[in-house]
Amino acid sequence: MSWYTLPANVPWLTLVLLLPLIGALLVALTPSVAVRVIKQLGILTSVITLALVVAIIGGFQQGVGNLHLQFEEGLQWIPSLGISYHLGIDGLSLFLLGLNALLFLIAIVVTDSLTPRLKEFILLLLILEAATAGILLALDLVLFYVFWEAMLVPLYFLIGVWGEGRRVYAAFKFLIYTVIGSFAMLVAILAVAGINFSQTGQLSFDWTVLVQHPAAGVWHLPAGLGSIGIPQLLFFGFALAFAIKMPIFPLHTWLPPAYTASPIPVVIVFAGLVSKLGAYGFLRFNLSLFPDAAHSLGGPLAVLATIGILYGAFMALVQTDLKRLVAYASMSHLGFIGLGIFAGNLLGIEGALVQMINHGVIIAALFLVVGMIERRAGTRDRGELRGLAATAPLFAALFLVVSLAALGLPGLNGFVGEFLIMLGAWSSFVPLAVGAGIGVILAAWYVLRFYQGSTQEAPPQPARFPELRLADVGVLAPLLGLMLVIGISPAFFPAAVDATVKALPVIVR
Amino acid sequence: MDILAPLVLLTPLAGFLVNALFGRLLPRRVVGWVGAGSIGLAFLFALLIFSQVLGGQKLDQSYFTWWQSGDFNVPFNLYVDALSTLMILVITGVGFLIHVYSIGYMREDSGYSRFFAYMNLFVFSMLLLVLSGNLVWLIIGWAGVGLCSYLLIGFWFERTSAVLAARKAFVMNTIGDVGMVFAAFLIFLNLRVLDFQGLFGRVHQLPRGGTVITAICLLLLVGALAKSAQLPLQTWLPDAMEGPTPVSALIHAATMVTAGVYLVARMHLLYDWAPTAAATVAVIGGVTAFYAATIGTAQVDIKRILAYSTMSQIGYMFLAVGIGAYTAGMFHFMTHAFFKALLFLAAGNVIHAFHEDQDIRHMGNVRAGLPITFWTFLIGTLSISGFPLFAGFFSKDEIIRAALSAAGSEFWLGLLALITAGLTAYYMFRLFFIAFGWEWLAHDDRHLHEALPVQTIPIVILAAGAVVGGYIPVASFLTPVFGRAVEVGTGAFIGLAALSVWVALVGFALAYLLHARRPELAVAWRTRLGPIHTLVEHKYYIDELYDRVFVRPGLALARFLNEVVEPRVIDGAVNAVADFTLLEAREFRLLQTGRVRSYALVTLGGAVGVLLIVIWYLGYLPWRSGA
Amino acid sequence: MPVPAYSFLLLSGVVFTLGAIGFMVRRNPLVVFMCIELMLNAVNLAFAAMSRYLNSLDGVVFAFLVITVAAAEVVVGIAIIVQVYRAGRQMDVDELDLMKD
Amino acid sequence: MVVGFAIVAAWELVTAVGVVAFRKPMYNALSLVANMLGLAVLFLMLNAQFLFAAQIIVYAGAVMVLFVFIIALMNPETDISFRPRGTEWIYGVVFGVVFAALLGGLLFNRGLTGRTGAFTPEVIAAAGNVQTIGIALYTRFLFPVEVTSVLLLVAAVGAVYLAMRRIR
Repeated sequence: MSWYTLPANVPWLTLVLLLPLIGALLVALTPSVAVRVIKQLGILTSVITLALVVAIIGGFQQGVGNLHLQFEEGLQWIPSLGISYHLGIDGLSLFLLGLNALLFLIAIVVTDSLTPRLKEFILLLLILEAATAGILLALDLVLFYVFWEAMLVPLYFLIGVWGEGRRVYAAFKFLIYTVIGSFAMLVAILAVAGINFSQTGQLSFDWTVLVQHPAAGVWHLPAGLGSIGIPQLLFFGFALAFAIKMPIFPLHTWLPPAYTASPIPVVIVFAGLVSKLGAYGFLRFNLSLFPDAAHSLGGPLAVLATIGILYGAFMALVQTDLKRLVAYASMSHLGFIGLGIFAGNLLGIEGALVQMINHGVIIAALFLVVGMIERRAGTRDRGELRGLAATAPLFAALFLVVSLAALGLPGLNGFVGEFLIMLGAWSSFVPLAVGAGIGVILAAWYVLRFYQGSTQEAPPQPARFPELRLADVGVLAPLLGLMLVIGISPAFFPAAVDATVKALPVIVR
Repeated sequence: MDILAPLVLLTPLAGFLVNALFGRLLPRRVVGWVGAGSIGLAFLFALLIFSQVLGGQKLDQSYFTWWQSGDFNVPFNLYVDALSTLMILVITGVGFLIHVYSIGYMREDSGYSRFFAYMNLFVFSMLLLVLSGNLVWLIIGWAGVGLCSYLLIGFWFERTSAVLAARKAFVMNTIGDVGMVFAAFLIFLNLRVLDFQGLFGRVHQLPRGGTVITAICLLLLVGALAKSAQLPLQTWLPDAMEGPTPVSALIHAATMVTAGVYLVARMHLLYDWAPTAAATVAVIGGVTAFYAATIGTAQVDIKRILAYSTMSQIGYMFLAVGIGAYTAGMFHFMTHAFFKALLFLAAGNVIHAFHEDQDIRHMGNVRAGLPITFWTFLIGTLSISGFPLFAGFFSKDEIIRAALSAAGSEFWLGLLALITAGLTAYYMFRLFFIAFGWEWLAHDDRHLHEALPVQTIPIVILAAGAVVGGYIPVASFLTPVFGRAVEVGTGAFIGLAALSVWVALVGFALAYLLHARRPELAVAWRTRLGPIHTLVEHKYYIDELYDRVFVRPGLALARFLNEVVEPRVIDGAVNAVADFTLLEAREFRLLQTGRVRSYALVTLGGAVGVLLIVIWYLGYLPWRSGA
Repeated sequence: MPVPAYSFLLLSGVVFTLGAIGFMVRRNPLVVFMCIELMLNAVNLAFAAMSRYLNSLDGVVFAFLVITVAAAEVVVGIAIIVQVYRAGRQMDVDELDLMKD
Repeated sequence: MVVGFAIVAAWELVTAVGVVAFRKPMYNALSLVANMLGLAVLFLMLNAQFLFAAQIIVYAGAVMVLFVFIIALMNPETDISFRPRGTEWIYGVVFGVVFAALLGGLLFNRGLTGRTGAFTPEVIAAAGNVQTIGIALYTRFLFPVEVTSVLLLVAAVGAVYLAMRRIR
């Protein structure tokens, strides 16, 4: 990275937050009948945001800055409580920010202009973009929490209003699950700051401060019921929020209904990005603030992650609804990310980081494909689709590449992450790596059932299945390009994140 | 050479890209010649490399970094020595002939450009596999080969059987890939290297015959078994005949199945260091050779018989590399490439002539209609059966000799190989007599036409290779890699050669007797052998076994999870919590009376509580003295 | 002899408690309102007393702000009561339970 | 001084009881007026002349006039029944007494302390009482004052709106 140096006196990260909001404001001021204008405004906003983010990624310098954080911005917010508006970016968040901007652009591009209440839809998407970007950028725990909760609101409405099927049920289930986790996290956040205050005399919610004083201590239960390490307890509080968001088995049951109910543009960012925020949270908070607890609790969580890999794979094997199928496939892939994180070593975490990007790219592409199938065939039932390669060869070819990336074919991006994750897992927990390997085999099985079931055999069904148009190819093209680039030459990735990951407390310990 | 090696790789890749991206816009002639020409060009580059390697050069050049983090440093590097040179020569040479043949064979297929794109990608992947200088890129090439076999087996994707066969091949190959990946993990975690140069330098740091090196070699073997269709991962290969015939030729002769042999040969330093694993390789090879040969005796589909013969011949190669006779194994790989490509391509002509009917019992009178095909197929049959002075004779003999001259358990494997040689002669001539028939079995009413010159010329070239390939001094060429092969005394040499010729003649005579001279005897024996014949004909029911043990329980487990565990157990627990909460909420709702006074009461109570806490902290409560 | 600070605070506490009790026992919303005013006044007294004895202006300023807020509250509260009265309902806080879940 | 305080304090207690105990709302209101006037006197004793003025003008003047007007306007009868419904009021009274007891305990222990400021009576006298308050209000407490003014505005608008509308 670091092909150039960006001017230092510009609040780049605040711009990333503000641009979508400005776009949202402009959309809000546009009359809702001006459908084209609204959509173009949305696209324009997200294109500019993407360009800005790409510029930031290009200007990111490996191994520079306090705690390897760059483009830091700090403003007092509630000084008496040690809460500040503190933004920054490092190897953990850098590429996720890029993924964020890219997926929102794609989501807005694929939004159908005939969507009812398009104005509110685009508006909420842009607000969601700002919130998710805020989650990635916030370095103050309270600020993070604010963004974390702010993300829920647009998402809830996007599913509940524009969804399909049991959309209110799905949105509500998602909301309840998430809020339960969030409360656990809020308590943990307050406790972290409080413990830090009692240890250092400095009241601060700033990540950069807290990360240097890991919480310690033991809480003796009354009546001689044993004792619990305080870091473990706090770790658990954060972990609950992030595990639900990821989700980690067995906290996943909100996921299939939520993904199935979401409209395609929403599910692209939902599955492609929001689930990764849970993984990001694990890295940013659990592994950084409680390195010891991460070592002692990483094992059980890694076991759950591996169960998730296999469970999701088995579930994906027998789904007939394509959206549900991809939802479980996503869960299986997220199990890999979890396994890499909880392996707690350099390669596992780097693998998890690159797999987070890969998963975003692959799942977004898979949902795009499902959306294309649904729009053209009018159904998502695997049993009602057959032989589409004969009527739409280009579609089948692109679908094939996406499928291959999803099953982790070496040479495409999925392999890079899975290889590193399993390598990391192997050096920590060998049986879990073997379990993940079985997951890879199952992935080949269910992905091929999915791909072959819909594109192969004869006679074609539905008989009329229009070929992709240039716009469809254009939407898929950046994702396919990323699959190839990351698959063949991923060296740029460690070159940017290596310093950050090496400095993670869980690795330093 | 550091430029030539990437060029060998890039020309097939360029051919793939041209045909994949623009193939539908280009005229067919251009597509075909781009496909074949790119491989031909790669062959020329391979020849240049060959000349330099003959001059004693080697290459280990890295071109770009794949991943670097800590001491995990994986570049993209190419590694060229005599072994990989032999491989790329065969891959591009035989591959080129198969491509040329395909120009004619596939001329009426609607997926013409797709076919050539896949074929070029196939060759590219295989070249990447053999040229790669580290395990990661070897695995990438390895998986690319698996992918292309999937694509080509399922080339006619309208056929359900082709789709299923392709999926089976891919999943089985993925099992192998995972084994390879795990082997790579063990290598990296114990030796901190993944490139061959470093690996070969450090392998002796591990204890000889220890758990680690044995595990590494066995895991690598899993990959090799899957790719080379050896027991117990062999079931995909016969089904792979669903692809077009040139694909079968490419898979069986030049690419894919030989990758396993290459892997063991490439890792020979590791296998030398892990005798148990090497012995496992040998046993699996010998048993698979015999197993496949027995199945070959009872099949009636011409391509399936050839497929089992491939499995059997690869078994020979595994046997060879397992007992340390690496040069013999690679020698047999080369001669096998000639005669197996020849056999498949000739079979393709026959199948075309009989209107895509692959049942040998429906064929006959080939000599009159397809003379070139007839004679070349005969050469191939003689060569694979190990008749003296044909290529197969020399290479197979070397393997059997190496096995028999070894002490211990290898001796029994040598005997098994000898019996297999007889079986090979039997089932190949059975195929030949039934399918290619003599005049007295002719179906006169059919008009058979010889294939186009573009198809026959490659076959003739291959036939030449199947005859003279045995005289190529592969052993001395490979000496820099494997060292000098063990010399066998001349007397033993002639004695063993006579023995194997005798065995082959027995097989031939049996085939002649049962299928040419007195076919009624064959029928009689088939009924007499009843259950055994059925067992062999159904491939020992291993497909069915796998279906019962893995596929169906897997799907059943998935359905059980989907229909019972997910909705009832997991979501059920969640919903139980939710229901309980709702129940509680209904009771708590009574507190919301809407009357101001009750709210005020709560507020007042809260104020009292706050005051209590303040006082408690200040220490003014009578039961707690001091602050 | 100056008056000790806690005597003001004690007075404030007693008045506040009287206001609170009044709030709890009366049913006429106007009287309930007056009780609230009583409590606010009691608090103001405490503010002013602490301000005096700590030589600080903060208490006085807060008391001033409380007076202002109380004025605003009374205005709105009485407007609501008038509305309820106009609607012909009984002047009884126990009857006003429309906010019940 | 102490005597004066004792008298005013007694006055305060009596009028406060009056606010709670009289049956007729008009008497309650008049008791409250008396209570507030007493409070104003207490403010004077505490050297808070500004508060004294504000108390008289805003509370005893404006607010109580409003109360009295409304009571006169609506002319509500004597409280229908002194005793409220339910049992909550009993707990309320108990809590109130406990509250007072705790507060008293706290005060007698002199548990409440604070940081002493710079505004001794002499300083205030030198600068002038109202001036000191004014400077504090418009410098250090500018933001709360502004917020309060917004609140007042909103309250005024709200009251007008409510008064205009008829409840259906």
